[in-house]
Amino acid sequence: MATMNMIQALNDAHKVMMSRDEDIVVFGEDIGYFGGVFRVTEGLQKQFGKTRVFDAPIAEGGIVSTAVGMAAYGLKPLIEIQFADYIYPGYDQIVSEVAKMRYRTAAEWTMPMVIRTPYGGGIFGGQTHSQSPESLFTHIAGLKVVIPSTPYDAKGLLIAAVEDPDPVIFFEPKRIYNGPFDGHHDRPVKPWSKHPASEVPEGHYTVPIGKAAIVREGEDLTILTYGTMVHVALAAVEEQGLDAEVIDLRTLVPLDLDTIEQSVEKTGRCLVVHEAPRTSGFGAELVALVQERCFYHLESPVERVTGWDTPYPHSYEWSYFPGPKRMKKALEKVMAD
Amino acid sequence: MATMNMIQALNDAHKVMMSRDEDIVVFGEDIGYFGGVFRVTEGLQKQFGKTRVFDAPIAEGGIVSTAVGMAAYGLKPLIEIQFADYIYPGYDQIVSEVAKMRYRTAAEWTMPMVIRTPYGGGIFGGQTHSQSPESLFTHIAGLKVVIPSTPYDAKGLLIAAVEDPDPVIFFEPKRIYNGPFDGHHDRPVKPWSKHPASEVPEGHYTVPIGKAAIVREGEDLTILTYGTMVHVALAAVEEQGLDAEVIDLRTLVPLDLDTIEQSVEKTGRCLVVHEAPRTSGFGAELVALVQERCFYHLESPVERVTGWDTPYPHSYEWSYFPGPKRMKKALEKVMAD
Amino acid sequence: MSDKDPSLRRNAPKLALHVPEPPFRPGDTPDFSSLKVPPAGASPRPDTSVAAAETHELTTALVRVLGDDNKAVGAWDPKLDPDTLRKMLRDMVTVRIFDDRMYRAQRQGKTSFYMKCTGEEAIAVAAQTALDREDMHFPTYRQQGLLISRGYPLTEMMCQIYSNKGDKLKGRQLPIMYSDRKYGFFSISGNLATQFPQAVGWAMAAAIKGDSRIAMGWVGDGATAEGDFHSALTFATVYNAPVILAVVNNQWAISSFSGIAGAERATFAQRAVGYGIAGLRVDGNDALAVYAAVKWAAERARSNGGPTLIEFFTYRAEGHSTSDDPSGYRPTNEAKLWPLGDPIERLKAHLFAIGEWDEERHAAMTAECDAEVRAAQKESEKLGILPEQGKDGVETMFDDVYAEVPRHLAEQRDAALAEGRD
Amino acid sequence: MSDKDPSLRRNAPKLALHVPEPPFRPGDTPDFSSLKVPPAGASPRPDTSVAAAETHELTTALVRVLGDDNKAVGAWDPKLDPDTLRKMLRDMVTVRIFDDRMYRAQRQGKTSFYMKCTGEEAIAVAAQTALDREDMHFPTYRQQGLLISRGYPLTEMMCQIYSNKGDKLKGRQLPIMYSDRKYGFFSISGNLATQFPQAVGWAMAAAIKGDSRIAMGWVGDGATAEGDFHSALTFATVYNAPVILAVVNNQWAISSFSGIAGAERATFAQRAVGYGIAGLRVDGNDALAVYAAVKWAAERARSNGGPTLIEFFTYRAEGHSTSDDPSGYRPTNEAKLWPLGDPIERLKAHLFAIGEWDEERHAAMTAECDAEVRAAQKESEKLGILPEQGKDGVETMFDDVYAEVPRHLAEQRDAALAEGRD
Ligand SMILES: Cc1ncc(C[n+]2csc(CCOP(=O)(O)OP(=O)(O)O)c2C)c(N)n1
Ligand SMILES: Cc1ncc(C[n+]2csc(CCOP(=O)(O)OP(=O)(O)O)c2C)c(N)n1
Ligand SMILES: [Mg+2]
Ligand SMILES: [Mg+2]
Repeated sequence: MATMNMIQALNDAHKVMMSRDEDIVVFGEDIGYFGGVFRVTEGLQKQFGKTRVFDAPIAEGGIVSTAVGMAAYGLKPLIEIQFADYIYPGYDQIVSEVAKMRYRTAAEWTMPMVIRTPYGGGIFGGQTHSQSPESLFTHIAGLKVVIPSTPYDAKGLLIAAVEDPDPVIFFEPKRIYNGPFDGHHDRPVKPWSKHPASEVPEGHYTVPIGKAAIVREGEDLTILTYGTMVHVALAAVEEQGLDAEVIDLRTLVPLDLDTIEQSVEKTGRCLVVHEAPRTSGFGAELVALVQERCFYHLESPVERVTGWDTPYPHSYEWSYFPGPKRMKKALEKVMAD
Repeated sequence: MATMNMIQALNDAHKVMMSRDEDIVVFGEDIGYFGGVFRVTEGLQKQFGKTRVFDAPIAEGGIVSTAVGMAAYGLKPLIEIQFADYIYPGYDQIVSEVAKMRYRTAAEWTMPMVIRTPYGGGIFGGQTHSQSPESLFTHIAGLKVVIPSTPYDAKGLLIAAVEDPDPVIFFEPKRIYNGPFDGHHDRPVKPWSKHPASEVPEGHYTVPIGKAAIVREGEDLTILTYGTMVHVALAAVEEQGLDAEVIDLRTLVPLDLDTIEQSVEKTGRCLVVHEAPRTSGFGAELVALVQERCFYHLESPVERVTGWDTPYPHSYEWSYFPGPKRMKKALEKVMAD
Repeated sequence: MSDKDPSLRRNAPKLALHVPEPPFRPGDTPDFSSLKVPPAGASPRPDTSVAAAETHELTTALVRVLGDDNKAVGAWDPKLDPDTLRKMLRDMVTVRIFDDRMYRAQRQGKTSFYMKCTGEEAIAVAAQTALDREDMHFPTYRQQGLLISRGYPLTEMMCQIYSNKGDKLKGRQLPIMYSDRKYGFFSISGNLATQFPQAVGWAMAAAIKGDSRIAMGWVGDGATAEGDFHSALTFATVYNAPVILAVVNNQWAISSFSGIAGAERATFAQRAVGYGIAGLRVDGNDALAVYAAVKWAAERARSNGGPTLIEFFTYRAEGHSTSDDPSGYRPTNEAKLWPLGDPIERLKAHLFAIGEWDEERHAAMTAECDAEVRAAQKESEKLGILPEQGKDGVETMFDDVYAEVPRHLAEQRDAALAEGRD
Repeated sequence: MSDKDPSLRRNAPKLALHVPEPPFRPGDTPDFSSLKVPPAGASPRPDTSVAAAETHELTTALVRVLGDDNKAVGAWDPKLDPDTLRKMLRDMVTVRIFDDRMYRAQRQGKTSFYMKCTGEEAIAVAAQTALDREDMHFPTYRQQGLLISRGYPLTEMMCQIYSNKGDKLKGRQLPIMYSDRKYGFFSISGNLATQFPQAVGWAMAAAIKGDSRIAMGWVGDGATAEGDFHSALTFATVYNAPVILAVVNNQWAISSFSGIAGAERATFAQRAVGYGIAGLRVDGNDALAVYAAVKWAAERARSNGGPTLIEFFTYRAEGHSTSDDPSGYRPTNEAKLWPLGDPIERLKAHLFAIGEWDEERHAAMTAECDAEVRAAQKESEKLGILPEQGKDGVETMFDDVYAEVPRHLAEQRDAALAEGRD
C-alpha cells in the first residue's frame, strides 16, 4: 500500500502493466521525455525506452489511426489525448474504425486499446480545456467508456481497461487529479492523502469494468453519477442531511444496470448528476433507463443535475459547474411529495 | 403548386434561395457538374455558375472549415456531406468552431450555414451508408438540428434553415427521398405523388425551425418521432387501430417542448421512435424530458423504439431497422395497464 | 462593418476563384495529345539506399518499362521470369472476369452493390507479386487483385459479396469490403483514407517489434484530400516507418476529376517531397513498372530506409460502382482513348513479344479462368444470394460488438429474436 | 496466426523504429555550430508572377536581409523608410513589455493564464506591416503582435485577459483568445490548426466576391501535423485561393521539438512543393526579411497568383505558457545560444547602423511604451481582474449560444439566476 493521488495511481498502473506486457506501447503529445502535461506518464520513457513510450505529432487523428494499425498488428496501444476537448480530430477513427473493427471483421481483428484523456472543468481552463464529451462515446456501439473517481479506482480501472479485449475510452476527471473536490470552490483544496481511496495497493489489481460502486448506502434516494461529481454529490447529501444511496457508475458502457435497478427499486427516487451539458448528456440515457425499468417504483420524477447547454465560459466557471446549490435544489425537488 | 419528391423539393429550395441571396454558395463532393450522388443539387452549377456551386475535394473537414471561413467573410455556405456516415472528419470543425463561434466572439462572428447530409438506413447501404448520427449533434450547444419527413417540409425547412442566423445540421432521410416508407420492406414502394405533402408551393415559403407538426391527432398515446420513422409510426398506429397522436418533431434542437408537453398531458402515454442506436440516442433525451415534465400525467413508462446498439449490418438490415413488429410490441407495452 | 462590403478598395484588382474543370465533358471528343507520356526506359533507377531527395525528380516523371514495341526496357526492368509474368497475366485476367461476373450478379439482383477495378488490374496484381506473402496490405475497395493474386478462394470473395452463409464477415459488411488476416489483407473500410495511416501504424508496430515484414497502404486520388492522408505521411516520415504508401490515381473520384484533389498543380507523388520521403510516379497500366517500383520501395523499407510514396497513374475505365453512371459527367469513349492502354493487353503483348505466349495459350488460359470464376460463383450461390439472407442467424447480429455480449445487447438480442422477420 | 509472431522469417533483417530526439536536453550545453545559417542577401528574389516551382529552391533556403553588419542587403531588402522601421521596432518593444506585464499579472493571481511570444515579435509585427489594414488574419495565440501593430487598444487586450467588465468577449474565453473583426483579427481558437483552412475559406470567399482583400493564416510548427493543415493546403491549391499560409516554426510545441512534427527530413516550407504552390523559408528573427516575404506573397495573391506557404524560422525563447516550465525538457540557456539572435536587438542595431536611431532615443521610446502598457494595465484593472469576475451578469452566460435564447436555455438561465453565486 502507498498513498497516491490520481496521477500517481495512473502512472503506477502504466508501470505495472508495461512491465507485465511487452506489447503495450504508450504515445501521445508531450508524453515521452517530458512525461505529459499532467505528468501521468512521467518516467515511463526512461524506464521502458523510446520505442515503447514516445511523443507523437500534434494530430489526434494520426494518434488514433496509427494506434489502430498497431492494434491490428497485435500491440496494445495505451494512448493519451492531451485534453478531451481535443479528441474530435480523432473522432472519425474512433467511431468508424476503433469501435467497429471487431464487428465488421467478425472478430478477425480486434482493437484492444485504451484512449486516456483528461476531461471536465473546475480549473479555469475556458471552453477548450473543460469539456466533458463522454456521452458522444456512449452512443457508439463497440466502445467501452470508463471514468474513475479515486486513486484506487483509477489504477484498478486502468489496469482492467488495458487487459480488456475491447477498446476503452478512459476519461480522467482532471479537477480531482490532485485531490477530491466537494464543489465548494471557495474552500481550500483537500489533498488525496486524507481520503481512504488514496491507499493504493502495490502491483497488479483490477477494478472490474462494468461494475458500479455504491459509495454511500442509503434509503432516501439514489444518486447516479461518476468522476468529479461523485465527490460533489457525496458532499451535497451530507450537507442536506439526506440518507442517499450514491452510486459511482465507474463504467458508462457497459452499464451496471443491476446495481442501478436494485437501488432505485429500494429508494423510489433518483437523481442523475454530471458535469456535461444537459441535452443528450449521458444523464438522459440514465433517466430513460431508470424510468423504463423502475417506473412503477418511482415516487417522483428522476431529476438531472448537469452543466448548462452552453460552451464552458471562462469567468463564469462557478456558475456553469453543477455545484452545491444546483445539487441542493435538485435534491429538494426529488425528495418533494 | 407542383408535385415533387423530396429530392426535387430540396433542389427547388436551393434554386429559390440562391436566386434571392447572392451570398449563398453550395459545395461538396460531386455536387457540381454532376449534381450530387442523390441529385439534390442537379442543375445548380449550370444555373448559378461555378463560383457559387462547385465540387469539393474529398475532405469533410476541409469542406466544413472552409465554410467557416466563408461564413466569417459574410457568405452563407449551404454545403453537402455526401453521407452522414462521413461527417466525422468534419466533426471537430463543427463542434469546436461552427457551434461555438457566436458564443466565443460574443456574436462578433456568426456561422449562418447549413450542413445538409443524407442519413438513415433501409437502402442496403451497409454500415457506412446507413447511420443516423443526429444525437451526436444535439449534444453540442450552438447547433440546430433539423430533419424533414416530407417534400413540403423539406423545402420549407431548408429555406428556413438557410435564412436562420445559426448553423443548422440538416439531416435528410434518404430512404424516403423518392417515396414514403411504411416499414414494410416487402411491399412495393409508393411514390410521393400519392402523398398530400408532395404538393409543394412554388417559390418562397418556410416551415419554421423549432416547431413540431402534429401529423395525426389522437387521444390514446403520443408518439414522438422524426424523419423516415414518422411514416413507419403512422402506418403502425393504423395497423394497431390506435388513436395515437403522432408528432413529427422536425427540429430536434431547439425542441418544441410546448407541443410535446401538451400532447403527453392529454394522452398520458408516450412512445419515442428513432432509427439511431438506442443508447444515448436522441430518444433518451426525449424520454428524460417527458418524464421530467409530464411525470404526474404518465400512466405507463415512456417506451423507446430504436435501432440496436450495433453497427448497421448489411444483410440484417430488416432486423436492425425498427419496423412494424418492433412498433407493434412497443405500442402494446405503452398501452398496457 | 460587413466583410462583404470592401468600401475602401473599389479600385483594387479583382480576385477570382479558380474552379478546376476536367478537359472533357460528355459530348466532347477527348484528345490526349497534350498528355506527356515519356518513353519507356527513360527514368533512372536510383539505388534503394539513396537520400529521399534523389528520388524527387521521379515524382514528376513516369516510370515505364514496357515500350511501344512491347519489350521491357531500361533500368527499371525487373527482369522477371516468364512464369511470373504469366502468373501476373493470369491473375489480371481472373480479376477482370471476376469483376464482370459480379457486376452482372448485382445487375441480376443477386446482391446490392459491386465495384470493378477495370483498367487498374496491373496495380494490385503486380504490387502483390513484388511484396512478400507475409507483408500486410491496407487496401481500398479497388484492390481485389491483391486477394486474387495471393490465391484467395474466389468463393470466399463471392460469399462476402452475397452476404450469404459462407460469408466469414457474417453478412455485416457491404459487398466487396473483404477482410482476411491470413492473406495479409486488412478489413476494407467504407470511410475513405482511414486505412492509410493505419498502414503506417502497423509498420511502426513491426519496427517496434524488430519484425522484418512491411506494410503497404492504398488510397485513391480523390481520397488523398482527407486529413488521414496527411497523418499517414507525417507519422511515416517522423518515425521512418517501413511502409509503402500507394496512391492509385485513376483520375476520377466518382464524378470529380483529379484536379479537384489538387492534381492540376502537382502530381500526387510530389506530396512526398514536402515530407522528405522517397517518391515515385509510375505508369499503373504497365505491370512491370508497377512491380519494379514496389520492389524498390520494399527493399528500401526493409533496410530501414523508410517510407516511399508511389503514385500509380491510371484511368478508371468503368463507372465508380454499380450505383454510378459515368456518362453523366465524362465522355463515354474516354477510357478507350486514354493513351496508356489496357494493362492486360500490354502485358499479354509483352509476353508475345518475348515469345513466351500466344493467342492459343491465351484463349485457353482465359477459358480456364472463366471456368474457375463460374465454378466459384456456382459454389458460392449454393450458399445463398443476398435477397435470401438476413432471416437466419439474427442472433449473430449482436455478437462481436464486444468480446462478450453485455446485458443491454443480450436484452436487445432477445427482443430481436422475439420480433422475428418476415 | 498472430501478426506478432513472424515465425516464417527469423533470419530477415530487423526493422527499427526511429524516434526523433532533440539535439540537446537539460544538462547539455547547446552547440548550434552545425546549424547552417546562410548569409543575408544570399537568396534570389523571384518575380511574384513566377511559376510556383521557381520558388521551391527557397523552401530549403533562409531568406535573410539583415547582415552581420546590421545592414540590409540583397534582393529581398524591402527598402523601408526609417519611420516604418521605427514603427516596427516600437511595436515589437511594446509587445515584449506587454508580455512581461501580463505574465507577471498572471503570476500575481490576477488571471488564470498567459502566453508570451518572446523572440517571435518580428514575425507578427512585420507581417502586419506588410499587409493592408483590410486584409484578414486567422492567427494563433502567439500573434499578439498583429493586434498591437494594428494599434488595437492595449486595454481591450488586457480586459480580455482579465475576463473583466471591459472584456468584449464577456468573460467567455481563456485569456489571450482575442477576437476583433474591425481589426481583421479572427477569433483565436483553443483547438490547434482549425484556423488554417478557415483562412483559405475566407480567401475563397473574397475570390468568389471579386474582392481585393486577402487572408493570412497562421499555424505553429507542431500544429502542422493536424489534418486541418492538409485541408488548408489542398483547398488553397485547388481553388488558387488568395491566401498566405504562415508556419511559425519556433522549434518547440510545448515539450516536443520540431522533429516530432517532421522537421528532421524536410522544412515546413517544403510542404508547399507537394501541393504545387509557392513556398518561402524566412529568418523569422529578421523583421525586414519577414516584411519582404509577406509583401511578396501578398502581391502574388492579389494578382491571382495563388497561395504561398511561408515558414518563419525562429525560436520560442520562453515557456510555452504560464502553465509550462521548459527547464524540464530543454537546456535553460538554449534561447541565449540560439544563433539567429533577438529580433528586437537586430532591428534596433539596423536602425543604429543606418544612423536612424540611438541609445537615447531607444531608451526614451522604451520608457514611453512601458508607460503606455502600465497605463493600460491600470485602466483595465479598474474594470476588474479575474478573481472578482463571474458574479455579475450570470444571465449573459446564456446569450449568443443562438441568435435568440430558446426555451430550454431560458429555463436554464432562470435556474442559474435562482441559484446565485457565492
Ligand atoms: C470519408 C468519406 N467521404 C466520402 C465517401 C464517398 N465516396 C466513396 S468512394 C468516393 C470517391 C473516391 O475516389 P478515389 O479516392 O479517387 O478512389 P477511386 O474510387 O477512384 O478508386 C467517395 C467520394 C466515403 N466513402 N468516405
Ligand atoms: C487539437 C489540439 N491538440 C492539442 C492541443 C494542446 N496544445 C496547445 S498548444 C500545443 C503546442 C503547439 O505547438 P506549436 O504548434 O508549435 O505552436 P507554438 O506553441 O510553438 O506557438 C499543444 C499540443 C490543442 N490546443 N489543440
Ligand atoms: Mg480515383
Ligand atoms: Mg512551435
